Amino acid sequence: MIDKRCATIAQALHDVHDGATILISGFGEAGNPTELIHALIEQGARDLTVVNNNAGNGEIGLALLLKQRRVRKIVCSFPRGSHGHVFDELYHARQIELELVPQGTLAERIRAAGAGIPAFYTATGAGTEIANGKETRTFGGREYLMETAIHADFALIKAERADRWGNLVYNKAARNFAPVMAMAAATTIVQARHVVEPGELDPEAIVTPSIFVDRIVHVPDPVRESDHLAALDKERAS
Amino acid sequence: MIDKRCATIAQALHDVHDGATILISGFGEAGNPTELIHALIEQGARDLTVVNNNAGNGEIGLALLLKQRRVRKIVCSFPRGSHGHVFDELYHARQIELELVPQGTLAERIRAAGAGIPAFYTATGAGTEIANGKETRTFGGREYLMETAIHADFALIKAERADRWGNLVYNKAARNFAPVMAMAAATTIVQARHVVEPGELDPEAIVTPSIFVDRIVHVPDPVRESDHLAALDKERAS
Amino acid sequence: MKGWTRDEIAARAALDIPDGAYVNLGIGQPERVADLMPPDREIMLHSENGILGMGKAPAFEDRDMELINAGKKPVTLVPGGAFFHHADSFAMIRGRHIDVCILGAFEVTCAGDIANWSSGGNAPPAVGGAMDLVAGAREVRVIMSHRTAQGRPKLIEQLTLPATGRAVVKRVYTELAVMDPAGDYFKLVELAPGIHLDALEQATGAPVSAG
Amino acid sequence: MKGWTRDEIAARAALDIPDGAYVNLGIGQPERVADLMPPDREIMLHSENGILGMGKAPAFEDRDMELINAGKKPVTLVPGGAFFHHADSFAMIRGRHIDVCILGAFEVTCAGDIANWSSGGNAPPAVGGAMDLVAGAREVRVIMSHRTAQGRPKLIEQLTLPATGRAVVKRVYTELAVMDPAGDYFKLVELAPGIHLDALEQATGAPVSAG
Repeated sequence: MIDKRCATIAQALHDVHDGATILISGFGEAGNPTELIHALIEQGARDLTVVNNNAGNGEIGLALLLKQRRVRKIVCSFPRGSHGHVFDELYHARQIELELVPQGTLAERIRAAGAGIPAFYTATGAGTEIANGKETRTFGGREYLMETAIHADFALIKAERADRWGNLVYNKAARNFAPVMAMAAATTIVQARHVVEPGELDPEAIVTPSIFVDRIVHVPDPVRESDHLAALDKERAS
Repeated sequence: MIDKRCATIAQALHDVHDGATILISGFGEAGNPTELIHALIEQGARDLTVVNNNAGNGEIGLALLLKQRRVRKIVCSFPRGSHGHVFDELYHARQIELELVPQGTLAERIRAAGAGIPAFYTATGAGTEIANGKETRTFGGREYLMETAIHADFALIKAERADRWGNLVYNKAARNFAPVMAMAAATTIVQARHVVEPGELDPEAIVTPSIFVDRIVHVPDPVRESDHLAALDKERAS
Repeated sequence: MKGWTRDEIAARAALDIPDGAYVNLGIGQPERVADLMPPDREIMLHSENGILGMGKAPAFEDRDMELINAGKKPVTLVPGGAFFHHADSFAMIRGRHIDVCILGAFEVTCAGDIANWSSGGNAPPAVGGAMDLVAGAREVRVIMSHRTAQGRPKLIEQLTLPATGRAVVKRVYTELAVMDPAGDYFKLVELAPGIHLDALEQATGAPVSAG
Repeated sequence: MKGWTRDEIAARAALDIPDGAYVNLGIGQPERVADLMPPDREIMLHSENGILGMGKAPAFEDRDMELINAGKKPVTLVPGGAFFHHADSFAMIRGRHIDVCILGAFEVTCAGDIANWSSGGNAPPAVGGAMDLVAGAREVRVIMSHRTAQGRPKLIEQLTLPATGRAVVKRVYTELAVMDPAGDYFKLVELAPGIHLDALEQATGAPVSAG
């Protein structure tokens, strides 16, 4: 019988190796797999390359992973935020490498990896600094950049519901990067608020089919980043 | 108020011009917009380029459009079938042009058009006749072909449910090419079994968001191609 | 020199959005456009992070941090809205399905070049979806102040800041005027009340043509 | 020369499919593999036209022509199955998510080249998803008869028919043997009962190595 559920969160992350490339879902605080990231901190892997839209907020989740100096390089579109001091300090101290990728190009490069497309062309970034060092090509009189797939060793994503096969649905805008990240990693690890039996998810409404998922951890009541940030603000104000 | 519903099927197709490129959804008989195709036959446009996975069955829908000599060229992956005599005859008489595209490449070329990707690379077809005349390029030691987007003037697709904004859901394997075709055409025309009010479709389960849809026709009880084929077989046997 | 207020600029930009349009509004001042739409028009708001049909901000007690917009603020969903993933969301942008995108900008040139992602300081660079939007939306428009706080023109001939995109901006709304980048000059579409052409020319770092 | 029956070949191929695998089975003889899986294994069947979790054929009165497989025959969906569109379906294939694909073939070479889409006649060419599958599945295996009806070998050194893909086939199951393309020869994995190596060599159009 197929059962992708892991008994413990530690077990789900046991084989993350130093130097791994890890896709982490989330946009703002929606969809961040905070508990998986905290388990990754426990697990100990270092020298990581992390792909996420942002670069962490406050001192939780991705920001905490950064603070622990476990990330060599971050690939993201928007490494700024009202609570982005951890990344900021590392960046200014040149203690982290940044690859800045336009948001849509980031999503599409991840999808490309998942879909077996080694490279594609996009007009995004043509004529800008983003084009530096990239091949350009003209189609129909317009200039496009060649962008390549972003493959990863692991994806850490957050879902609303999962069944034991690994079919997933999400909650509202917490879907964001998770479906394409699930496609693009050799091993996709999911934290889900609810774990249900196969057949309970409507087959017409499954967003991530089970083929893209390797391991599932049940995290019924994930931390709310906004609570953490509010507490942080309060602490600083006092 | 936005209302993409058309009062008549003829109105939905009034501006299809001679020489148009038309995407037509469907795989086997699942998802064929047969009533839209019959309305296109009535409408009269000719010299068409049609993109569909197959090349029509029996003498209904796409096969009937072909039989009426309205299609100059067909782009498809599998122009054969147990009831494919109409295409066969035209093909052998050199009265129709065929562009054969592997099925996954066909789907991806259509998606690329919808996603603003002018070209991408795929290993599908490398080292085969499909590669003839195509640019090849090596990534990571493997040979890939460059494939280009298939843009279209119109898409004719079949959905299960639509709301007046044009959000769509499909029925089972009748989904097939429709979502990517809806993305890739300048004008997307939908025949839907059910038309509902905005808000009736679950926003988490909408497959084609309304942005990709231009016109909706309510066809509550579409013809079943299998009934037509069974009748055709009976007629021939007698 | 007064000209339009910020809300008047947003309302003027709203006037140009056709009924039924799919619209992406940048963070900040462009967001006001949604609140100032003429009442006879129904538009559908897109947010990069996978929402079509964004509604107004919820009451504080109703906010859901898994229903936020591209600016990471809580929003709501209108009936007929839909959720989708990031690649699909940017397929809408890159694939030219967004009818109108209204952004803020640091600089816009008469050739339609725009700079709005990097102010050239030493903060970490952050581009977000700006480059995708300017490259992909069918019609890119900008709401901005005509000059910097120091009085330097922001509508100019050549960008001084890093470009977000080239030859993409079709219309600019400022407190002084509505103008269209037209190659080597800005074409005047409308002057704000009380603003004279020579004052506009003075405030603009590129030729302006009223004809 | 007898060797394995068609069902025995399918059962032998089924033996090589690990528990929990995502599997695509070609139309015809490969479809039998699903019915002959060892009872202790749960596998998930993929169909190109947007189905994961295909179940057995329904009773005639229960058939739904909007729930058909890639061969256009009515099927069912198992609990835990899902529907998706064609681009997502081929992302699964092209992106190396399908663990095992078992196809039929006209010819396979010892280099792993396969011809299964065009018999070279004057029928219209039709490729379907065959080229995507051989290029994308993690493991491409073939079930085929060892020789043509005329007795010519179908396991050969060089394709005589148009290629579907090059250097992609990892294993071939015939009525005589299980063999792995190994470059300039076929590596014998298992002989069917009652078949001798020299008979196999005789029936094969390329070198066979038992070592």
